[in-house]
Amino acid sequence: MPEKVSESPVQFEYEKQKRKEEMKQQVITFALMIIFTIIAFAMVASGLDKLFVIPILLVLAGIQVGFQLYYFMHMSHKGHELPAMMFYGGAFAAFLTILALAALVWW
Amino acid sequence: MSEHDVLNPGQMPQNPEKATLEGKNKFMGFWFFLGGEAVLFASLFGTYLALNDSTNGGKSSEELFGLELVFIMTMLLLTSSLTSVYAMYHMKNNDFKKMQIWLGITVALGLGFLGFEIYEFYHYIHEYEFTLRSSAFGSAFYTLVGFHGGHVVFGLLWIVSLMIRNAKRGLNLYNAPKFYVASLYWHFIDVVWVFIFTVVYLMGVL
Amino acid sequence: MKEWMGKIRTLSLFSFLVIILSACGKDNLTALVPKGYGAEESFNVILISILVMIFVFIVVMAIYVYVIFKFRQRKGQENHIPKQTEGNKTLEVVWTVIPILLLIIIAVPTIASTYDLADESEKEDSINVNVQGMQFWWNFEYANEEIQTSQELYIPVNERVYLNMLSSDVIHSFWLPSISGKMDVNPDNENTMYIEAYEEGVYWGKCTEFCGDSHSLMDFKVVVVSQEEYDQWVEGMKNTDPEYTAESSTAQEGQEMFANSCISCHAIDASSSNPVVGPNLADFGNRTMVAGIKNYSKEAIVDWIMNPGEIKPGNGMLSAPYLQDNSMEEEDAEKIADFLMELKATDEPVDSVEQFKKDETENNN
Amino acid sequence: MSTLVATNKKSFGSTIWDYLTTVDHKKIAIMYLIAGGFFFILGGLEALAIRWQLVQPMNDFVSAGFYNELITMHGTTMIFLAAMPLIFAFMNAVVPLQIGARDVAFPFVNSLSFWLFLFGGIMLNVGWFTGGAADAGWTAYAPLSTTSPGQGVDYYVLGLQISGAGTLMGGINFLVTIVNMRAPGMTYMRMPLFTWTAFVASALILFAFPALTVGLFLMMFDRLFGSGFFDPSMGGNSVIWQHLFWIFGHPEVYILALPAFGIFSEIISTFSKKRLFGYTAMVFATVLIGFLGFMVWAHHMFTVGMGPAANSIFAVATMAIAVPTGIKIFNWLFTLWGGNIQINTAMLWALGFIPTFTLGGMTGVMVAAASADFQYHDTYFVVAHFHYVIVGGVVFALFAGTHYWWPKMFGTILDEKLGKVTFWLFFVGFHLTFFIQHFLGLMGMPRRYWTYLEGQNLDLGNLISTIGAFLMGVGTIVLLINIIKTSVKNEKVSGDPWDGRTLEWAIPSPPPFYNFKQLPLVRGLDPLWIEKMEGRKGMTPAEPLTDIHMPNNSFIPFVMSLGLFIAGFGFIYQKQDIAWLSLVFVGMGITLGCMLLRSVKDDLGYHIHKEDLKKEAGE
Ligand code: HEA
Ligand code: HEA
Ligand code: HEC
Ligand code: CUA
Ligand SMILES: [Cu+2]
Repeated sequence: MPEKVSESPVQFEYEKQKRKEEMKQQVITFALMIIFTIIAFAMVASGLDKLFVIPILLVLAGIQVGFQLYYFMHMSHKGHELPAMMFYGGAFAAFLTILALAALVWW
Repeated sequence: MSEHDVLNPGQMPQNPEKATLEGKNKFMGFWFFLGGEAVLFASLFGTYLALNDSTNGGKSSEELFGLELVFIMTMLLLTSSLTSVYAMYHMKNNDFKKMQIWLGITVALGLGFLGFEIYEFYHYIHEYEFTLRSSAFGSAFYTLVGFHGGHVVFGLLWIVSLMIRNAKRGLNLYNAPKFYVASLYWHFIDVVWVFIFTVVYLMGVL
Repeated sequence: MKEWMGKIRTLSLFSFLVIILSACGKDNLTALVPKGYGAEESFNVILISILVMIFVFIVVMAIYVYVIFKFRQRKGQENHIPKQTEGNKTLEVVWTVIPILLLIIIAVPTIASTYDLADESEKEDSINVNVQGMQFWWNFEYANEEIQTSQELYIPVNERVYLNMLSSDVIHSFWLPSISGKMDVNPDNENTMYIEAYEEGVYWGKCTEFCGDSHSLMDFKVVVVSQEEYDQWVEGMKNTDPEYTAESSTAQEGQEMFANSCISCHAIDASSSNPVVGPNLADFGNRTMVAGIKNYSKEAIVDWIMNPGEIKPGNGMLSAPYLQDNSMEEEDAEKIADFLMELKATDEPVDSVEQFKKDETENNN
Repeated sequence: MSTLVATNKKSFGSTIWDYLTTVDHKKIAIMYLIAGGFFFILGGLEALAIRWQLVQPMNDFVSAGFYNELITMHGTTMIFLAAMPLIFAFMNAVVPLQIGARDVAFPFVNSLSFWLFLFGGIMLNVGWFTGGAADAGWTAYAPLSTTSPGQGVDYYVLGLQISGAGTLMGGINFLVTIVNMRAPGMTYMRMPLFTWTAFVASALILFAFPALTVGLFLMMFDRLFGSGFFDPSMGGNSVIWQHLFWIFGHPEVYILALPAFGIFSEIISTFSKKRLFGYTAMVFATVLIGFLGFMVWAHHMFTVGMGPAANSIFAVATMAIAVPTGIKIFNWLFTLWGGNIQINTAMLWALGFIPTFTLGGMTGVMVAAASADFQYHDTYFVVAHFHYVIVGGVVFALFAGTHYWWPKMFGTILDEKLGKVTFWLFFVGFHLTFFIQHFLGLMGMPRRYWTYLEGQNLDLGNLISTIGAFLMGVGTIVLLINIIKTSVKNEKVSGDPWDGRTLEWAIPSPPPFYNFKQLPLVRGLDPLWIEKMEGRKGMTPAEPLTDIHMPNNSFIPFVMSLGLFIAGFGFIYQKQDIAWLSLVFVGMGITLGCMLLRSVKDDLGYHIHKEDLKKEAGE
């Protein structure tokens, strides 16, 4: 996995530009996350039905985490295949654990 | 080129955090570590979910939690996630000063979060006499949220010590991975918080 | 399902196996000679899986023995380099598919019997017993009869009896190998299982969840009696009297001491309103054993009273005041024993108990 | 420090210092081997005491309380302090060599892992001297464990926490090593099977240990700080502990078993002089076992009362593991098929393993049948099952690996005759001990019984079992004699005494501290074998001779672990006297201070210069 080195200042500038574009995207992501959070809090505050709200809350949380992982933590970038695999491995074990403890303990 | 030299823009690799073998190892190892951390927090979440009704006649989540504080805390931590993205953005642009500034903001936001959390715990303990020993619910609440708080403390100490240590010598290929990894850690703390405010607080007051 | 399982069992191979296996183990203790519904269900699954395993083992060993003899290095061949095979698709499919089929053979009856053994549809109309496990003894409360007994559970033959089990300290587990499998007795959740015995007799029960020093000695018995005897016994238990006065003179003296030293923990009537601190002694005169592990005799009772810690380390009786201040003399204990042996719900012990006591004394001499 | 001082004779003190500060994976391997071996003997002696107590009914060799400490410490010691570290010994010794690397990815962390394990192990055993070791079983089920008096269980909790942290770091280290440090041409599908199994086992460590970490934290809070996770009177639930423990505990047994399978794969292939049959399927099966291993933990809890649906699901998921394991068994058999089988000690262990493990696996599937497990559970049947797989699988593999890699680690070869004596004594003793236990279990003998009543037809079986255990003991003593004899004789062997196939045999025994002067070019599975078949002596280098970058030694890992060790005592005794809390601050201060030091002090390592390498080679 040889890393590309920016040989010339020109190329460095080019990459800098690219990163700038990406940074804009990050800010949009952030804005969305804030919005999701507000929606979540608002839904709870509005006193809607539990069974209706909880799934939505969980989905919103899931999306937010996806944003964090893929944009903020750059999991969408190249060279993250193994990290992604390992992280999902962890998430898989995590899911089973939560399921078991939440569902089986008081059965 | 020695790893110790401060880099000028022309020499900056595209991904300085992964430019050396040590950096690559650190990067990979840290991601794996986060996979393990996911299981760690899952175990805590699972325990919390199993026990969140076990108030043993004491205070329940509906009676305790207020959403305003949590909302502010959430905003602080979410924003600090963005500011640390900015820090890494400037790291890649080889702009050490700006990186330090953004990291500084991140730390400030993190401290704010922490302050609110301490206030919250203090409040529960003194106003409601709700402690680790009140009930199984109390145990589970303080352990889960406290574990997260502990991560915040550790993350802050880590970032601050990196900032101080490298303040004079600037960015190089030896410390770039360290900064990068610390920022990953910070994001992960935010990931966990997303679940905490959703599962513990929002679902707790429903 | 039981029918075809029954057929399989009659296969000669199995009968042979059963004979060999039943040669091992003590009657009414071994799981290899099932005498109740649950044990039989489990045993069927055990037999099916053993059959599959024997098949697997034969296949593996056949190949194993063949290759070791055939391909062992011979003198002068040290440098021979065999063909480097990479693999074989067909073979690999074969040893993936066949085990899957074999597992299905095991899995289907497993699931069926797992569900069957958790069946609670008859619970309402059956005898319900609330089982309480404690370090290191058992209390049984008959939910509908408002009586309780300790260490020895009486049930009628061929009847389903539902056990609702809860622990008052650590986790225990209720195991009755010859009649039924086991179920944990948890402190936080009530577990329900049922037992059904096919033959009258006294069955050994064991605690199988590690629960402290005397975990190995937390035995109990299940006394399986005819319906008639059961009804008599229940009637007798209901009529046990808290005000009972002893008959013989030594027993009367014993009763006095009992009232001083023991009554705080032990009740002498079977009413379920008595608190559960120590075993209920209402039917103690008809017990098969003392404290669940000692052959029933006066000496054993005296031994127990004098030094329960020697017999069951760490048991709950050790906090009895008379043991703390060493105020009990052997003669006193003998008198108490006389009294205790008078406590009976029915004049005669049920047949099973009588038989059991005879067997055990013979056994141990 | 840039010259090659390694060959100079050193004083005893400096050797000790060298080991205390080393970050060299080969030296760490030796330390794991010694420490793990020590704990194996300790655990074995505990086993012998257990067996001696059970030699006859109503025996009173030990008291009930002491017996409970014995079984708890036997199980804990054997699993965490003997089997795991010994596996780590071989992973350290071999994995970097097999992938053609100069060290692991994080040499510093590697040494930290070791010292954490060792201090944790010592902590666990301190209980013996302070009024009683842990006595709630190696599974430490609450509330028995949370209410157990004395400090034994506290030592268990903190000892496991400390050594567990070491294990977790070790797991990550090997993952990264295998991902990032492979020599040119060493693709994933060319990695030797031992490396593959180490990889999957490390992934299991990564995902399984955190559950234990959390469980131990909760138990620590319950015992030492008054929380109520497992306390029903506070609304807690004791079953949570069981889930957390087994979410960790079941993968744990595959963490042990998979590398054992790896060791056998290497040995069987080498001594049949054949390439591993069905390599791809073997890799696939390894991964599948690891994956399935996470979905079956509740098979330890069939009698807990989870209900028939959960029981059935977990039963079927558990049985599924028989399929990939069977694939392995048959692939080993067909590696032997058509081979030129050389039966030496290492191979003897491998051949002993196949039927033994098959039996253990078969009883595994039998206990996986939930409704049948109502009978087996917590009886000697289960004890027999897991000793068949753990001793017959893992311990056999450790013995095999010891004979197989001893030359690589120490440059000498263990005596074949004594080796065979060890095998036969141990093998026969093993089956005597544990085969009969299947029947004992079904005949009504529950496990963790410190004694059993007279007249229950259990006497003969227990007697036989005890005799077998002592045969195993004698076998182990013969191995120790063998090791001493071999070390005293100190006859050096070549780098490739077995006509090996993998990279570790391409370099001298023991390897120089930088392993490979030039990284080798890997051209396929069994790279050394390929080169040999094409008439070459060794590997073709993939790079010109250049300076080699090496990490510096460091004393920090030792001090860091010591800090946690000290803090452990503070945690335990603060419950009695709050003044002890100061030890927590001292200990944690030391550890965190070390971390800070490590973080701010650059450690760039050093270079071995090209010229020195040439000089050493006598050019
Ligand atoms: C190295 C350790 C190891 C290994 C590899 C295994 C392997 C397996 N184990 Fe075991 N187990 C333990 C260590 C191990 N176990 C321990 C320590 C305990 C007790 C813990 C305690 O309570 O203290 C335990 C307990 C335990 C239980 C709980 C029992 C109880 O407490 O009631 C169960 C239940 O399902 C189980 C099942 C299995 C199964 C199905 C396998 C399978 O992986 C086995 C697969 C292998 C084969 C099946 C053989 C080869 C296959 C073929 C030749 C193909 C054809 C085969 C068939 C079609 C059947 N084990
Ligand atoms: C890796 C794991 C491992 C290993 C290798 C062993 C090895 C052995 N085990 Fe153990 N065992 C467990 C893991 C293991 N065990 C676990 C997890 C439990 C459950 C604990 C619990 O219930 O909580 C258990 C429980 C257990 C029991 C059940 C106790 C009970 O339930 O009451 C028994 C009983 O027979 C037993 C016996 C043995 C024997 C005879 C060996 C033998 O193979 C040991 C052979 C080794 C020796 C005999 C070494 C002898 C060395 C010498 C003699 C050297 C002499 C010294 C000098 C020269 C200095 N073990
Ligand atoms: C502190 C409470 C306590 C006191 C006081 C006490 N016991 Fe007990 N006793 C127990 C407990 C608890 C057990 C059950 C022990 C076990 O099996 O683990 C028991 C068991 C027994 C048994 C065996 C019961 C059986 O079912 O086989 C007998 C007999 C007995 N006690 C007699 C006495 C006598 C006689 C006295 C007074 C001299 C006495 N006990 C005082 C608590 C007490
Ligand atoms: Cu009760 Cu074991
Ligand atoms: Cu398991």
